[in-house]
This record gives sequence, C-alpha cells and structure tokens, in this order.
Amino acid sequence: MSVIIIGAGPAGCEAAYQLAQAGEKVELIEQEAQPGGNLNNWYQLFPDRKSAQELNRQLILRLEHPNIRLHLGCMPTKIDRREGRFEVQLNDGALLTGQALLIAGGFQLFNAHRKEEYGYGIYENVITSVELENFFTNQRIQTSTGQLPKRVGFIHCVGSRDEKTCNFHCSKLCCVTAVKQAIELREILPEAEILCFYMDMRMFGPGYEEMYREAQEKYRIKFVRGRLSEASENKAKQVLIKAEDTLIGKPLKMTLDLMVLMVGMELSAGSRQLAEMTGIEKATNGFLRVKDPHFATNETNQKGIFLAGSCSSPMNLTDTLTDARSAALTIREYLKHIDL
Amino acid sequence: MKLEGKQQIWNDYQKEIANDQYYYARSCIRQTFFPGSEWAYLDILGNKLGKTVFDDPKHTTCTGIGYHSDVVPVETIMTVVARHFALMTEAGFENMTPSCITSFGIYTEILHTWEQHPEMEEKTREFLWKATGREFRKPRNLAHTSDVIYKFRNEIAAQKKYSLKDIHTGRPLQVVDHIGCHYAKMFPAKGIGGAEFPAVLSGMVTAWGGESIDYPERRHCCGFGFRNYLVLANRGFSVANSKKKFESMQPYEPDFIITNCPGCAMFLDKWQYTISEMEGITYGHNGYGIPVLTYEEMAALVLGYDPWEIGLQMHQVSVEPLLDKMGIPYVPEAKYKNAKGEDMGHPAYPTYLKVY
Amino acid sequence: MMNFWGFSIAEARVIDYDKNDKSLAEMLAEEMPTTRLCIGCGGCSATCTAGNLTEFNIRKLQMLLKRGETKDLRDQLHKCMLCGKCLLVCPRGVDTRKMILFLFRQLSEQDHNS
Amino acid sequence: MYYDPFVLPFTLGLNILLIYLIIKYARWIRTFSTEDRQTIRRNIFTLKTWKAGKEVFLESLVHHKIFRINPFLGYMHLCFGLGWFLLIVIGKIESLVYHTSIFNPPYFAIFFRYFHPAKETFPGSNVFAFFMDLILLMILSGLLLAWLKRLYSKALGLKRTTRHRPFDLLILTVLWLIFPLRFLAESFTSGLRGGGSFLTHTAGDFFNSFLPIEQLSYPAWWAYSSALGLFFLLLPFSRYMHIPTEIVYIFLKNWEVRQGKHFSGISQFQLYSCSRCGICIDRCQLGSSLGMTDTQPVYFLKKLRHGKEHSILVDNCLMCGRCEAACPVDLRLNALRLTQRQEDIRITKSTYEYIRPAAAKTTAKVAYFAGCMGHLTPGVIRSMQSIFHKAGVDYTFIDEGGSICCGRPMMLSGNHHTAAIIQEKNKASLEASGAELLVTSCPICYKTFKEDYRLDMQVLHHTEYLDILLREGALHPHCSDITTVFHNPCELGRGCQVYTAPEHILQTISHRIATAYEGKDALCCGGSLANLHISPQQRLQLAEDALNAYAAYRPDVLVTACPLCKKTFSQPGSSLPVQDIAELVDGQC
Repeated sequence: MSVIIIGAGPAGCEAAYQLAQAGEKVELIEQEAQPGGNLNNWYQLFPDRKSAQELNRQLILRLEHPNIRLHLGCMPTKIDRREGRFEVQLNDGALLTGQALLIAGGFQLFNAHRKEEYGYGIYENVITSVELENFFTNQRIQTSTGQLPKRVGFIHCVGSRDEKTCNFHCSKLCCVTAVKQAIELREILPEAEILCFYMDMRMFGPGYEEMYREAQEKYRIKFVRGRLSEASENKAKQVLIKAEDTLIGKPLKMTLDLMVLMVGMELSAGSRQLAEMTGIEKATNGFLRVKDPHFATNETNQKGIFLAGSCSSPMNLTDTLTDARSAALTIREYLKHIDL
Repeated sequence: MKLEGKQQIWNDYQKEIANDQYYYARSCIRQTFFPGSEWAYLDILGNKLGKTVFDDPKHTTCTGIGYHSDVVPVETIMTVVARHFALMTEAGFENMTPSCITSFGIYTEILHTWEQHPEMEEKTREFLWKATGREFRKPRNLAHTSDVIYKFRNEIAAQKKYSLKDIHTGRPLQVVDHIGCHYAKMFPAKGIGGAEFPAVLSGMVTAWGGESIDYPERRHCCGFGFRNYLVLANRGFSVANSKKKFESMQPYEPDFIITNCPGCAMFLDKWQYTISEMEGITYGHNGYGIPVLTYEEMAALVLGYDPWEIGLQMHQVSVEPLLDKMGIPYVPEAKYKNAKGEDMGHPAYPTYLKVY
Repeated sequence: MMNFWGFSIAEARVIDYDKNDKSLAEMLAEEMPTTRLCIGCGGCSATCTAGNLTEFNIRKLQMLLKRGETKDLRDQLHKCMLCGKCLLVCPRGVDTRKMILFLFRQLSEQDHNS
Repeated sequence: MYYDPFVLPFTLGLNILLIYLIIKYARWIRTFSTEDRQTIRRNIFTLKTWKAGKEVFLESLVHHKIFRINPFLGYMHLCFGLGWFLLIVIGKIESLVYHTSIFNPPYFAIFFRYFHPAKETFPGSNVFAFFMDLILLMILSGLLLAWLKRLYSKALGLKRTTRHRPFDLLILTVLWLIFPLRFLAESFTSGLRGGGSFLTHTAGDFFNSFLPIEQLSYPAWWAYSSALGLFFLLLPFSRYMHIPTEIVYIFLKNWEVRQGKHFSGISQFQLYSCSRCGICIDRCQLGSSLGMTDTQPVYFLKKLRHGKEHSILVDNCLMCGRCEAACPVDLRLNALRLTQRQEDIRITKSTYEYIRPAAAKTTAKVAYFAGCMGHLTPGVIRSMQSIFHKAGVDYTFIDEGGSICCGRPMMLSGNHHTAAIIQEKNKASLEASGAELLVTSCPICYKTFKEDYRLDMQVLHHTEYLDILLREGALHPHCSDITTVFHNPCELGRGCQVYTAPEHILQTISHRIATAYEGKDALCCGGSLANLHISPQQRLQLAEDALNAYAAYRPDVLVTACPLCKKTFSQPGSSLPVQDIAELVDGQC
C-alpha cells in the first residue's frame, strides 16, 4: 500500500515517518528544494526555546527511511482517481500512484502590504515577525540606519481577526510568538524598551501563560491593550504609531525604532490549489474543512483524501505534529478497510 | 440564602473567648456618644452575669483614629498599646476586651506584627520602658466586648424580660447587623463567623428572638473610613456609603440596626439625619428612620433596663417605635430629664426626619 | 443637590446595570447588529480626529451606552465630525459612522420630545 | 362658428389644466430666493434662453439623451413627444391654412377632421392629410412599443421598469386610449365622408365594410375628446406632470437656478419633472450588486412627491452620481436627496473650539494636503512627497501631523450648519499656510475645498497637478507597457468633472485599457460616506463587484485616485493590485 503526501513541512514529514514505520510506502512531494516548510524560517520555538533548525533536522533526518520517497521541487499538476487509486502527475513528468492522499500543504503568512496604514514596504523600520526570526538567526538586530533599536513595538493581529482584510479568524500563535520574540529581543537588547500592542492575549497552550508572566516580570516587556490604527515615519526614519491605550481610555502615540508586525496565518496558495484540484471544501475561515471537528479531524469530504497540519486551521508545532500522527493513524485504519 | 453554607463558615471561624476576668479598654467614640452603652455593658457583665470586669481609670485612647489618619506613627501607637498591656498586667489581668472595633483591630494588628517581627516588639518594650518605666505581658486572650456578649448570649436569653419580637403580631423583629470593618476584615480568623458572614451580632439577634437580615450591602463599610469622614473634602463619599447601605437594606423593612462598632453606630444613626436634610429622603417606616442600637443597648433592652437609663435619648433616630413594638414601657416625659429629674432641654427638630 | 456644611452626598460612580436604562443600546443593537461586534480594541478612537484633540472617545462612549450610561454620550457625541476614518480601521466591521449618526438622531429625537 | 358639444370635455380639461399649472408654477417661483430671481433676470435675455429652447426640443421632444442610452426607449419617447407635438403644430397650421384665422379655438385644430367637410379642398390639403396620418402612425407605432415594453421589458434592453400604483395605470390607460380613439374617430369620419390619407382613409373604408360607422362616428369623437379631457384632468396628479414641468425646468436650469442645500421651488420643479423613465434604476449599483430595487431616484422622488414614508430611501444612496450622469432630464438627484437629510446634530460655535489653526506660515508656494483618509494610505503620501522632490517643487505638507475633517462627510449627512462650522475652522488653518496652490490627495476634500471653501488659493487634486507636472516637463516619465484600468472616484470624476487629467497621465505612462466604465460611467467602489444605510458587508459586496468588473479587462494594475477607494478595494484581498495614480507616476518617473 502506498500513500501520497503533498507537502513536506513538519506535518508531512512526521506523517510520512509514522506511515513508513508502519510499513506503508510513502511518496512525499515538496515544491521547495528542501523539506521543512515554514519551519525553515524560524529560529527558536515556544515554549521551550528549542532551536527550530534542530527540530527541522530531526524531522528531515527521519525521511531517510527506506519506505519514503522524497520528491523535492515538485508540484502536482493533475490528480486523478482511478479504481480507488490516486494518480498524481508531477510537473517533472513523474506519475505517482497511491491508495490514499494526504494533504499537508500548510499555511502561508499574511501579506503585510495589505495593511497599508501600517506602512510595511513603505517605512524602513517596519518588519514582519518572520523577518525578525531572520534577524535572530543572524543575531543581528538593527534599524535601517544601522543603529540598535531603543524602542521596539510588536503589533499583534496583523491580518488576523480583521474584517478589513476579510480574515475573520484568530491565527492563535501570534500572541505567544510575540511574547517569545520579545523575550529573545530582550536578551539581545537589554536596554531597549519593548512593547506589545494587543487586542486580547490568547495564551492557550501549556506554558504560554507562564511565558507571558515571565515576559512581564523578568524580561520587562510592556503590554498595551490597543490596536494600531495608523503609522507614519519621521525624519529619523522612526515609526510614529497611533493606538488607543484602551485600558486608560486615551489615544496614545509613540515613536518606535523598530516595528514588528505579527502577521497572521492563511491557507497556503499550494493548499488552496490542491483543494481546488481535489474538490475539498473550505471552512469559513478559509482553511480546509475537516469532516468532523471531533471524530474525523483528518478526514475530508473526499473519501481517501486526508489532511494534516495547519492546512485545516492555524496550529502550533505541537499540535501540527500531533495532528500528523493522528492523520497517519487515520490513514492506516482507512487502508486496512480498503484492503478488505 | 443557604443556611447550611453559612453554618459551615461559622464553624470554621470560631475563636477562643475568655470566660471571666476581663480588662476593659474603653472606646473614645462609645463613651462620648453612647455613654449609656458602656455603663450597660459593665452593669450586665458585673451584675447580671457575675463576671469581673476591670474598668481602669488610667487607660487612654489607643490613638487608632490618629494612626489611621496618618497622624500617629506606628512606633507611637505600638508604645501606647504597650502601655495598655502594661496597665492590664499591673492590674493582674490577662484578658483584654476593648470596647472599640478600631482598638480591637489595632490590638490584633500590633500583636500580629510583633509575632512576625519580634524586633519591633523589642523596640516597643524599650520605648515603653524609656517613656514610662513600665513593662508588660501580652494579653493571653484578646476579645472584643461584642464577642463577650456573644459568648453569653444564651445566659442573657435565659434572663430576658423582652424578646426581639413584635408583641402585637408575634413576628420576630427584622434586624440589620452591621459589623465594624476592623472587626474581621483585616484578620478574618479573629472574628466570629469570619469577614464574609460574621455571626457575632446575628448570633445575639437570633438568640433573643429576632431575625437577622442578610442584605446585599451587608459587608459594606458604614462610610466612616477615617480619612473619608475626617477630611471635609471626602465627607461626601462617607455619607454616600451610608446611603448605599440604607438603600440596600430598605427593601427588607428592617425594624432596627445594630452595630458592634461605636463609630458605625454613630454614623448610621446621624447620617440618616444628614441624608434627610440634604435630599429629603428618610428610610424605615413613616419617615421616622431606622433606629440604630449598639449591641449593649440591645442586650440591656432585652434584659429590661430602662431605655432612658441606658441613654437611648442620645440617638438621632427615635427609638420609641421599636420600644412600642417590643412592648417596653417608657415615660415619654422622662426622655430629656437628667437623673435629678431636671429638664435637659430638647434637641431641635429636623426638617424631614420625624422624631418623637 | 444641596451643599450642606461644606459637603454633599457623592454620586455613586458604580455602573448600576439593573437600574440603568439600556433601551437606547438595545435599539442600536437591533438597528445595527454590527455594533454588537465591538471587542474594544480602540482602533477607532486612536485614529479619530476629534478623539485626538478632545475627550471624545467613541469606543468608550458606545461601551458606556451598552451599560446604560448615557451622560457622556450627550456631553461628547457632537464633537464627532463624521469623517468616517473609524470605519476604515475597525477590525470587526462595526459600522461606527452609522452608529454615531443613529445616536445623533436618537438624541435629537429625545431632545425634541422633551 | 364650428362647435359641437363633444369638444367640451377636451376644452374643459385643457383650461383647467392650464389654470392649475399657472397657479402651481407661480407658487413655486414665488418661493425662489432673491438671489435666484436676480440670476434669472440676468440670464433671461441671453443666449441661454435660446440654448434652453434647443434643449427643450432635443430632450422634451426628440428625447435625444434617452436615444443615446437606449434607442428603443428613445424611439418610443420620440414617437410620443415629438409625434404629439407635430400633430398639434401641423394640425394647427392645417387648421390655420383652412380657416385663415389665428383666432380659432384650440379644439378646432384638434378635431379638424370632424369640422372640416372632406370634399372641400384647400391649398395643400392632401399633403397635410398625408403628414397628419404619417404622424399618427408614428405615434401608434410608439404605442405598440410601449405595450411591448410593459409585457417584455427585457426585450427593450431594460433590466427593470418602474412599478406603478393603480392611479398610474388609470392615466396610462387613458393616454394609451387617446391615439387609438383619434385613429378610430378620424377613420370612421373618413369612411363616412371621405378625406384623410393613406392611414385613416384606408382604415375608414375597411371599417365601413363591416361596421355601422354612421352610428359609431359621432360617439368616437366624444370618446376621443373625453379621453383627452380626462387625461388633462388627471395629468397634474400623475407622472405626466413631467411633460409641462420639464420644459419650465429646462429654462430655469439654463438660467442657472441652482439646487441649493434646502428643498426649494427649483426642487419642486425637479420633483415634478421626473418622467419615471427608469434609466436611473439600471445605473444604480445598489440594485445591481445588492438587489436593492426600491431606493433609486425614480422611487425616491415618487415617494417624496406623494408624501410617502421615505426615511430609509433618504439615507440609502451612495451619491455616486451615476444616476445623475445618465438622467435624461438632468435632475440634480444627489442634491435633491441631500435636501431631505435632517440636521440632527446640535452644536454651538464652541463645539469645535478645540480645532485651532495649526499650519504655520511657510515660504513654500505649494501646500500639500493628504486629508484624513490619506493618512491611512501612506503609500500615496510617500509617492507625492517623492514626486515633489523629483519635480523640484518647494512644498509644505500641511497636515503631516494630522488634520481635522474637511466637513464634506458631515455635509453629506445633511448637517450643513455643522459642516459649515468645521469648514470655517479648516479654512482658517489652510489659509494660514500662505501657500498659493493647494494640492490634495483626497477627492472628498477636493470637492468641498473647491465648492464650499472659497479659498484664496488655487486648489488642485493631485491628478490634475501631476498632469500639469507631466505636461510642463517637470517630470520625466518613461512609458512602460504596464496595462492599467482607471477607476475614477465619484467625487473626482462626476463630482468635480476631472476626467481628462487622469486619462492623459495614464496614456503617458502606461498602456491604458479603455473600459465600459470611462468618464461619467465609472463605478462606485462602495466605500461612499454618503450612504448612511448599507452595512459594511454590503459595502464589501459593492467593492467586490466593482473590482470584478474592472478585473474583467485584465489590467496589470487598477489605478484610482482616492484614498477611500483604495482602502475599500484593498479589503477583499483581490489578486488585482490597486494603486493610486500618484504611486504609479512615482514609479514611472
């Protein structure tokens, strides 16, 4: 029996390994030149500050399994279903067949240009959370003028919970990511003033609330409850922001040397294409709809096509990997039945 | 309200109260505004219950009001309190029974502080010695005088001449009990029934035939709050607090209010006049206001003391409607006569609040 | 209220939710369901031209209104210039400008009736 | 003396109508302001009157505008309008030629065939008869179209037709009866006594072959006269009131009587000039995108005229001006709607005391004003700053630190008094800069700066300014093969008649794709501040539909020139990039 997995991010890698271990043949397709997906852009992970690349390395290492065939730099151009088998045509000409199809196409980050009033791509010192991770990787934090930032602001909910970008959902991870990044930033910039501008702090995972407390107490991160409404740039290339300090009830303005936009998660373009090719329904939040939110979290409206990871909703890495294992289990169960 | 829940709390918050041999610490406000209360307490304990209470003439204010108003430093008040303990020790007593809730709070707080910071106790001993040449032992038992009455509520009930009942209908009187903030809010374990559902006064009320009202703002401060009342600019908040309590208790149609704190008794009584003058509002029935008694006065009435002898004419809100309900006889003409039968003069009539 | 002896009874600051008249808020919610969506992020009041120069705070005013506190509404609402900037930043799609217009009309009607 | 009792219904009806109209119009004109009266006096003996006459001919008779929008509908209206007019005029001439007296009563011409003994010829009598028949045929053909229109409105290229109340149906029936009755009366008379031409004569012979036309002829004239009389009596209470009123309105309009902020005499003329042709219905995006089919001007004016509840209709209008641009009668539909918005805001002079003139006097001759919305589109501001720099213009950015509202949104809510106070404050602050030229990025500000502020400096929208810079050679663009479609913001295009500047710019720097939404036909983005009714979700729907309409031309970029349009279009997250014209120019220079 063989399973075709599309997407070799953490979910695809983990599911591939679990299925391979269980004796299934796995065809793992990845459009990029290397596996790892969005994890490649991360430096450290919450809540334990694990090295993202270390986790990535472990996940990729396990792909060297005799049952796994990895197709890098490939994209499905056509997916057919013939006599209970899936035939996936790749852009490099290969034709893969399998009894089950697992979509692990993941998410993509919100395009911050769309929030024009925040000035991303216009003001020099406005960056996204991913770019900040990149700074961390290089251990180099500086403003466009080459200075150490004295005041850094994290803007939560950029492209999440925002009717104005038609993204109504909560991306769930940005709050804790902001807290994590603020802490990392503090370690590099012991003197800087670091602020988070939030609408609600959603510390849902184990150890997250504790991180939040630690950020306040130990790392002296300041939290302002207010949504950024607009930004401008002054002569010194600092970002002048406007928000309301809602807990005080007054408008607030301040200059930031560096503004970090906590961009939210959207269904990736690849996942969207796959959904169109295979007829998988989309949920109201734009992600792929699972068959049942309790009993069939990896199944879809299409028999034999399964989902793993954040193509079904924003997920942290813990949940992504758990979801991948769950998907592997669901697929094995499915394969057993079509055997009969 | 679920009685079981309250009983559980009452069981959790019990305290040790000495059985006899009390050193009595007077209250500034009580003896100024309700001198009859103090006399009644001493008389009940001495003559009705046969207890020994020592009322020491050398005893002074605890300076609690000054302390809470940031006028008296903590070292000073500790030394003053240490002197009280020294007087108690010298008189051969071990059981301290302050009449004032503020004092009770101060004693509790200081004893607790000394427990946590023995060096402060040492320092206080040194100050006291340097200032007065006195030494002291800490009281073995500290209880508020209302605790003492609570302890003997059943003994009093056995001797009672009148019940907290409307003699015309047999209906138990509905009583609002107001506990001084510093009785149990700072140290819930030191109050009978704790801070949330204190039983010290309601215990007396039920023992003597009445019913206690648990109304929403029961736990709220009477409004005295030291700086709130003492600073003129804050006085509006003080009276607003009392008003809030009256409005909250009004729907329960209370027959009277009792308090265990001298300040509260004064405030709940006199603010009724103030509110009526300011806003034309009166509480209680028919514009006469809600009578306010101290628990000593309530005990004395139950035991058959003459209302004027225990000083009920000192109250702003007339107590006559309450006396009539309980069937306690009184001579209206004697209300404003002194012990010699001379007329003391009659207070002016308020604009809105009706008086007898 | 009369000022006796140098003081008067302080007004309660508490939001008396039971006593407060919330009919205007109910009418507003009925008329414009999007006003129920506010999560109090403050985007509107931050961008507000009038709010940056005066006490006018539309987020607070509508929240007060929902609790039945309408005094501030009367004192502040007219400072709004109806420019509609708040509408453009609201992440919940609350029709803020229409809400203000509705309130203007209601207040004007109340004034008219009284 | 030619007389017969059957002329009475017609004569009575006509006279009552004339008296009614004279009284009604006089009363409306009496409410004109002194200013309006002066304007009329100034313009009445000028070429404007001649222009008005020409317009009356083109619009009231030929229905030239309707023709351009919809030839079928135009022909139908032409048949009725011009046909009836010619029937009257030629009929009158015919009667004059025969009778050689000007002072024959009106009914004589109308019922000429009855009074004129057919055998008695006069100069050109056959020619007249031929023309009269031809015109009647033309009217009857129009009538046929009108019937078809009621039955199959879509066949005539109309998505929707106006709905009628029972009274409208009554007068419509009467109107439709007039010409068939004339046809019958004339045919019967011809069949009986001869006369007429190819139509009535032939028909007369035909009817004579099987009908007792001797008995039918006289009643037919009665019926014809009665139908005419009844029509005249009903006319003031029906939509056909537009026939006489429109003519007066055209003259008033040409004499430059303006629709002001309040409902006035000229508003009354407009209200009664609406012919309910329904052209506004198809132009309205509220209808096409949101299925709202009751708020268009035709319904609004109808409710207003009949005093029906119209509070939602007052609010539910984008004021995009698409209807106004297409209105054959040229009614000021936005302004009319605005007159019905109430002043709800009670303010005093001190309410806006907090607004203080902020701009300091500068030496720069050019002042740039981004507008409040502009601060939410920093890309536009950034591009303008860059362009100023590239063109070497010394400028001052007067609302860099923020500004107050221009007052137009307030005005659009109907609160003119309040808006005036805001504008007064703002004007002081603008003029304090001492600049000679004010360039703004916001068409909303631009419109009100131009129309209401009476500033002592020149005002330009940045599109116009960029066009000047390009024409003067201050900027050096390189034309790219990037394809563009222009979305002309309502306030800029239809609002301020800025059409050529953006077109020229886009032709200079890009490959501009012409669309069906050029010039006056531009769509509304849906973000309109003038609509006080629709929900944010409905706005989004409007934006999506407009975007899709533009995207159908597959441009590389959709170009606009308004921060509000840009924000509105950015909401749905379309794959079509939306840029301000300033951003495009900056990128190409």
